[in-house]
Amino acid sequence: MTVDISIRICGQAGQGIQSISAAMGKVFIRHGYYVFINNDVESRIRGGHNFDQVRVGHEPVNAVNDKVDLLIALDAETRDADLPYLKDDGVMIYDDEKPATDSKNPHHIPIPLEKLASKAGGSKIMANTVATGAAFALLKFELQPLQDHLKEVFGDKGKAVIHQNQTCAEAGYRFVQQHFKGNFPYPLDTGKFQRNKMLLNGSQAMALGAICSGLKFYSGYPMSPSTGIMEFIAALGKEHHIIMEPAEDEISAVNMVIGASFAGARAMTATSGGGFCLMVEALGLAGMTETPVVVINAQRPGPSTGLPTRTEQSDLKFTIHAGHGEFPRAVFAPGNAELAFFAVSKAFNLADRYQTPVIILTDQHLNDSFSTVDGFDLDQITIDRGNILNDKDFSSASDYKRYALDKSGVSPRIIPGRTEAVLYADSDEHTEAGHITESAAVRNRMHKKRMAKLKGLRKEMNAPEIYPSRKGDIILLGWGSTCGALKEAVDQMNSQDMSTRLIHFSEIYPFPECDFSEIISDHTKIISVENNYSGQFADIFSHETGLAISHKILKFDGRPFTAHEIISVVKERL
Amino acid sequence: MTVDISIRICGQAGQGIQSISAAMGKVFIRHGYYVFINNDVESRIRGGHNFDQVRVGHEPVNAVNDKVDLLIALDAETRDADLPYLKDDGVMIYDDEKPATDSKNPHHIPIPLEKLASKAGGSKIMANTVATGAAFALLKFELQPLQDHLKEVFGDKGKAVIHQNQTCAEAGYRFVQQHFKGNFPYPLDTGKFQRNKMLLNGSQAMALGAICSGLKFYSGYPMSPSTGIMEFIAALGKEHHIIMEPAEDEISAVNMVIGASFAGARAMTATSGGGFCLMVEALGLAGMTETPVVVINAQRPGPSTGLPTRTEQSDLKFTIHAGHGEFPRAVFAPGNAELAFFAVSKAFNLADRYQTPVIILTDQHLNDSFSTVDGFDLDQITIDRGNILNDKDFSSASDYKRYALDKSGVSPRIIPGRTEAVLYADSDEHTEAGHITESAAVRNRMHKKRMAKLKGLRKEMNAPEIYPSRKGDIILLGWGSTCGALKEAVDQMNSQDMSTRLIHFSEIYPFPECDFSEIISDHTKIISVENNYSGQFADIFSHETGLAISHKILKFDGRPFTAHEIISVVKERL
Amino acid sequence: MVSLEDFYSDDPIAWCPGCGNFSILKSLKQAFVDLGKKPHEIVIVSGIGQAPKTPHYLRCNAFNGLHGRTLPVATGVKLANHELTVLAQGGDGDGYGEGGNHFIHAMRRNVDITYLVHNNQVYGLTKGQTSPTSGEGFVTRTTPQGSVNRPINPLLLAIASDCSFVARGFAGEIDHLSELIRKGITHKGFALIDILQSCVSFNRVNTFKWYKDRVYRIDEDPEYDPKNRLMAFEKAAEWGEKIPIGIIYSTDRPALNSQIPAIKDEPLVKQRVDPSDFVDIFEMFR
Amino acid sequence: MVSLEDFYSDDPIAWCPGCGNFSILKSLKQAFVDLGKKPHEIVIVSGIGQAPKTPHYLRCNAFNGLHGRTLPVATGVKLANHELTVLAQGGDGDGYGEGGNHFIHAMRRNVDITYLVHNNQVYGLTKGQTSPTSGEGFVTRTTPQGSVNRPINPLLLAIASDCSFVARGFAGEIDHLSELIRKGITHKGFALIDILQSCVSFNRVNTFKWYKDRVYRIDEDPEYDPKNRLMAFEKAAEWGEKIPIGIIYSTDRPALNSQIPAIKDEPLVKQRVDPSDFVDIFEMFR
Ligand SMILES: Cc1ncc(C[n+]2csc(CCOP(=O)(O)OP(=O)(O)O)c2C)c(N)n1
Ligand SMILES: Cc1ncc(C[n+]2csc(CCOP(=O)(O)OP(=O)(O)O)c2C)c(N)n1
Ligand code: SF4
Ligand code: SF4
Ligand SMILES: [Mg+2]
Ligand SMILES: [Mg+2]
Repeated sequence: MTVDISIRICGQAGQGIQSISAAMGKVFIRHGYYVFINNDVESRIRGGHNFDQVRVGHEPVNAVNDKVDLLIALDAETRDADLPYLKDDGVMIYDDEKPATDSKNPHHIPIPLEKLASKAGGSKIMANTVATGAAFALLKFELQPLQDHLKEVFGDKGKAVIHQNQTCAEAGYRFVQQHFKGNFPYPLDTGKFQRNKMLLNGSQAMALGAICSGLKFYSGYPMSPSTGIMEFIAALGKEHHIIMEPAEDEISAVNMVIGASFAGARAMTATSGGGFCLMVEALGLAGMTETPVVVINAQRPGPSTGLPTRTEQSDLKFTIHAGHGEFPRAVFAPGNAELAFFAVSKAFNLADRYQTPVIILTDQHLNDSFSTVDGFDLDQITIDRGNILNDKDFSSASDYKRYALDKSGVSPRIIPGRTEAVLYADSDEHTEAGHITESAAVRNRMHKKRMAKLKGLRKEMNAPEIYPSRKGDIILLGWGSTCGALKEAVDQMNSQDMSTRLIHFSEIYPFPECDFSEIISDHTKIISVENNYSGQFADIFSHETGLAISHKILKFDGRPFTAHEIISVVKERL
Repeated sequence: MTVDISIRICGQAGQGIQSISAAMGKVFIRHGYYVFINNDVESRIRGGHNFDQVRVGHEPVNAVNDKVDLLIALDAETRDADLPYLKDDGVMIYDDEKPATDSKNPHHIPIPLEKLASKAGGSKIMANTVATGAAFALLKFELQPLQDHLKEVFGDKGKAVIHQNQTCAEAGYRFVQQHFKGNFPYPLDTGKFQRNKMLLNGSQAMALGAICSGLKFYSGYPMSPSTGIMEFIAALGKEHHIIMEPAEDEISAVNMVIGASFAGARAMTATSGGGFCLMVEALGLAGMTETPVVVINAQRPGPSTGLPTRTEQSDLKFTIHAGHGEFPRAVFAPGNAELAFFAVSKAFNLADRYQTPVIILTDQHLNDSFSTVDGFDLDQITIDRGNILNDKDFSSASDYKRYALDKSGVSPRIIPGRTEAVLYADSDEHTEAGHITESAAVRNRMHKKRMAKLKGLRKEMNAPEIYPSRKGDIILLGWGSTCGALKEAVDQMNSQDMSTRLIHFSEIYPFPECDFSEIISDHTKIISVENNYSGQFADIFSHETGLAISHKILKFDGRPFTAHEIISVVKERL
Repeated sequence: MVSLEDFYSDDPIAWCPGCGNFSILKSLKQAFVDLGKKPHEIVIVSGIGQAPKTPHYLRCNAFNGLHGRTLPVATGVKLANHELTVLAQGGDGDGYGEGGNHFIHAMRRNVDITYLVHNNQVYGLTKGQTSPTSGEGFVTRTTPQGSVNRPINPLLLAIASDCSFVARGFAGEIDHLSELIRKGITHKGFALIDILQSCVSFNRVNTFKWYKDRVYRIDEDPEYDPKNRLMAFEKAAEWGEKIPIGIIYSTDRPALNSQIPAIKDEPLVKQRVDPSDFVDIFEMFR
Repeated sequence: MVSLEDFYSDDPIAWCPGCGNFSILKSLKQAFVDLGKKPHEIVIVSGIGQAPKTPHYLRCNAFNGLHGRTLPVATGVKLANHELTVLAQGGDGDGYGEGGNHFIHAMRRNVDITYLVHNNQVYGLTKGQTSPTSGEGFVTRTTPQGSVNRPINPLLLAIASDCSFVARGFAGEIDHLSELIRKGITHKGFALIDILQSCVSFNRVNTFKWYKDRVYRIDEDPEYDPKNRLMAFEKAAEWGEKIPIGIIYSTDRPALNSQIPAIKDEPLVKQRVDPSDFVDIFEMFR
């Protein structure tokens, strides 16, 4: 039987939930499993109700599950709230000093988490490590890999800390071995140690994509769920010669990025909706001055401050139309961490080649969830800086015109200081030389030149992924981070004899050229699935393709879709 | 014959072009004429090439003409640039010290404008007044009304100044009477003095609309073409008890307005695209906190700084989707100054009744052009502040919940300080009481509650104007400030046996319920006419109505449409 | 008569145990009680961060708006109804980072509001990035090599802007802080109270003890004259071994709301408007 | 060797005759010539307004961006390529109004750029509204009863922010101004040069003569020590009958660009990147 287990670790912020999920994730991928970790946290630092959900499987797992097989409850209140999510045959671990409502249930295992932690020479706070050990025992997973992991993680904190943690883990492990007489239905075979998989979240994937594509300058202002990108780049900045300049606000961040890009460095910023609002004026600046720039907008539920630590896909139309006036841009919405890695790379190339802004639209679910990737093939990455002139390209440097008219819309640029030529970049309408103009004729030519880039950009857009290749009467339509849940839903529906296909867009604007005549007939039902209230992508899709959407499955409570949820709504509606 | 004359006054910034057009406008409307004045200026204070074009008619005039009957050239360069716009039988006045290219043309009348100005005891700069007098003579209009106007205008500058100006005007008048032997083809009969018409521009109309609807607080940051609104309100603030607070930036402006509105005052701001970008985050704040707010976005050609003093309609999709997340709003785009006056008033009522932002989308052509309005019927204006509770409405003040759930989406508000109750407004997702929540269930209810307002708002939207009432095979489709040019085009096409109708939208979002089945058949051709590059409204219209657009007439050089221009493209395409 | 109970809120507090914000909340409630302000007479406008959650934890009118935009909203509230007691409140990132421009301009406007900045020298809610007041060398996840920017000295900026009431409080001195807040509210004009607040989760440098060991009250020095601007500059520049708390600078100049003719007689929100009042307004266009 | 001709631009000047900007343009060109800077080694980042049109009127690399956003763009340029000579340039509205937050933060960052603010105490390009530096009582179409806000004193704000070079010039003293610009460019760190500039079209109060009658050079006072911050506060506060021009404050502290390890060896724009360099970067995730 192929394994597919879900484990939820719940508790208050500050109880170390993430150390547990991280330990599980790391150990499991190193023993051949695929792991997906989703976190569900409140916008606070201590207390409240939070959980991480770890899904482990032999096959790739890319979405959350509704129900869990194992619940690790670090605190009583959150435990009671999360118990309904435990499968009937699932097992729960909890601290024995925080009595469970139904303490007679043999699957609810009281463990003296905090006491064992204190005894093991740690403090109560190390209850999380005890729980990790306990969970490993339940899963029948060997203890040693966990101990190795703890050694690695606490390596620079000194031997004593490592020892304390390992003792805690062992105490939890032994406790379960001795006291748990029940049967955990889904053991995990330890298997062989291997290091051929990666576990990383969308933020990290995008930061890596940027770095591997030659990112040199980043500026940003913290805003969930984008902050991880900035922090990761900051951490690696020294080693990889990247400047990460913390900005006073998002307006400054994006303008710094435009300055750095104008000067010749690959530059990027990331933010979330509220910060993106503040960057919108500068998008037009990049469009008008024809300065390449990459901006990541990691969505969270709006409007306004909304639900800061949760997920939504509600900035789509805003992002496509953001900024006054008209200027070319591209908008990507990668479906998972792997696609996100390459999307950033492509974004840089398009931004440079078309000298215009490229926006990557993600969300909290993609940015914060950890998924397993076999690896990134660096050979697939090329760095194309577009048309840049050097001294040898000029007969006379003084003839250089920054905005020389060209049918493609792209005029060769120069890097200031690198040639004898100089350039004038202007946010006002300008002549070929870059000087301010009031001429209607010049305006017409320049505006057409810029807008012509859209034609080229459109050809660059990847068509949506169609999954699987065989036919289906039902089509699920999606974009961005719902990809994992949708694929899982499609697989399950097909196995339940509902012949289904997925059309998933990771590149959205300009809307890719695509032909669905092969896969859509008169009795195909297209069901769009989106994490927003109004079905924004469904509108765009039917406007662009002329195809009607039969049903919209919309969710806007800040939580990601599960396959099960999608399927039940489909069944209800069809 | 009904009169329809166009007069262009051209010259450098600083030469007093606008005093001429203002004098003409005022005098002519006071003698029974309809006047439309459009200005075409560069983004500079002195020099350059600028003109005002005054159109005078017995019948209402609401758009610019391509060709002019009289050209008043205050300077040689601009004269040479503008001569091509003079009709073949048109007449030009220019300063004799700045010789014309074709000085033998009897219709080109050299006048010693500056010399006469100096002689009349003024300085050279009063050449504009001399030219005004000269023009009045050419038009065979009596001199006295102009003299009365000058007295009125310079009333507070003292007798000497009035006298100088009157002497200049008379000198120009007499010079033409004595020296012009040709025939000006379109004389203007002086007729009777009457004060039953108003001449005002869109900015003034909107400011008036706001004031008459109870505007109490305005904050803004200067940006063409919105500045006129702020300046007019500032001028009247003292008398009418309105605060006009100059802001440090647009972010501050809109947040001050939100604060004032939260506290209970009707509040508004206006800006143009670049400033609107900076206000976008606060739109969502108003949407989430359910604070009424009215924002005017007066468009100019973008992207970015663009052409600051010119016109465009390119912010439509941006305005409809501006702000991250989803929240209800209404967007108006009034077709002329009169509609704009009432649009502001309606905007305030809807903002108050639905507790959400309402945006009025105008443009430089509407804001800056002067048109003739018979008057505003104040009886048509009601002030509806929506559902506001007072102490007598509570059984217990402590039970008050700012966001009490209601199917209409609207919860009764209180004015802070006016009752014993207190309120919590929050930009985070919140409970009925207004406290921050993380609950998925509460989020769902609250988001649905807010979004439900769109249903109510949609019913409030006026259907488009259909003009004229008889049938037409050709439909011109437009929105906003193109209304005047479109109506004129329709009239002319109908008189040329091209059976044409106009569908003109002044209220755009939520898209009004409308049924075109009566007026559109299979062989109707819908031609959309817009001042932008990509035909933004055409997209929205066909998406909403399912009707196909046959042709798009698009113009994006910063200049307004003329009827003639529209008709020639229609003929070319059909 | 109002009492502390009148300010009770049942909204559960989401701060970390041990956070300096608890003391600030206490000082604030006490100040209202001491002033005899009723909850409905007060509006607190806050931003986004840990500090701006404060108004939920007491009973009063609250507008919890955008990160960085407290001061414009509070200004709008006060100008619309100057009979209200208006406070703005947020963190150091909110006020001196995102909201820096409004800070400078609110001070020159001198609108009669009281601005409380919970200055923990770090971004709390977003989990510990460097803030405009973070010390040089401060290590965070955005400044792994330590911050190299000179921290903002809000008091110096305030005095440079001729802010009419400039004070520093410390969350560890509740009564003193409460007194400063009371005086700030009573002061007619813009009152800045920068409050040293320990963040137990993300600032391991400027801890409660760190502040406690350094702060001293300037009102204990009889020579110190907060009306003397040059003296104030000198005092405000002090930071390190010794950190002054108290009123650093204060000056009398008319509050914005007292200078606007439109609200001489009554606040905007009390003025009734009837469209028919405006028949004459059109005359100038005829 | 460069000469004035090297800086010739054929773009026709759109300023009003008699505008103070002409002199500033002259001073600027002269400073470049005196420094021997070649046009292509220079980048001027400007905002939107009358002043920001300046870079079009000389030959150099120019980025004429958004109203109020000069400093972030200039910072980005300098950090990407610190071998360039980078200037930022704009009006008082641009820099102290819309751009106020960047102003405060650029100074604490101390990036090595020179910031010229053409301070005409009014919004020129938008036709004469009140600006952050407009005097109290200044009547404009946005302040028909006269401005009631205290004007911003940019020099005080700069000293409060420990800006490492703070100067005031006057457009009427071309050589002195040119010298200030030269020194500002030579200074390693952020240099603010606030320039008194008459606007003949919209400022009838602070005219050329008004400035001329008031300005005096502080370098003529041998006692004045621009390294003394307290003295600088006092001097910077002077405004009225006498207005000091010259270097008001200067201090040595490392420029941001000299503190960043990533550009110790060479500027970002000279660093070549090959994707295959990064094979090891993934190890931490395995
Ligand atoms: C426009 C915008 N940018 C960023 C954020 C994210 N954000 C929320 S709170 C915060 C910083 C909080 O720091 P501070 O203001 O010092 O308050 P503290 O939490 O320390 O009390 C940030 C950056 C936001 N909500 N809005
Ligand atoms: C975001 C934004 N707001 C407003 C404007 C309009 N605007 C252009 S220039 C200017 C003010 C100019 O004043 P200042 O900066 O002092 O420069 P000056 O013209 O006096 O040299 C304004 C408000 C703009 N371009 N962008
Ligand atoms: S993170 Fe810091 S500031 Fe925020 S509640 Fe916790 S201790 Fe207080
Ligand atoms: S308006 Fe003033 S600042 Fe602008 S160019 Fe004219 S004189 Fe100079
Ligand atoms: Mg803080
Ligand atoms: Mg200015």
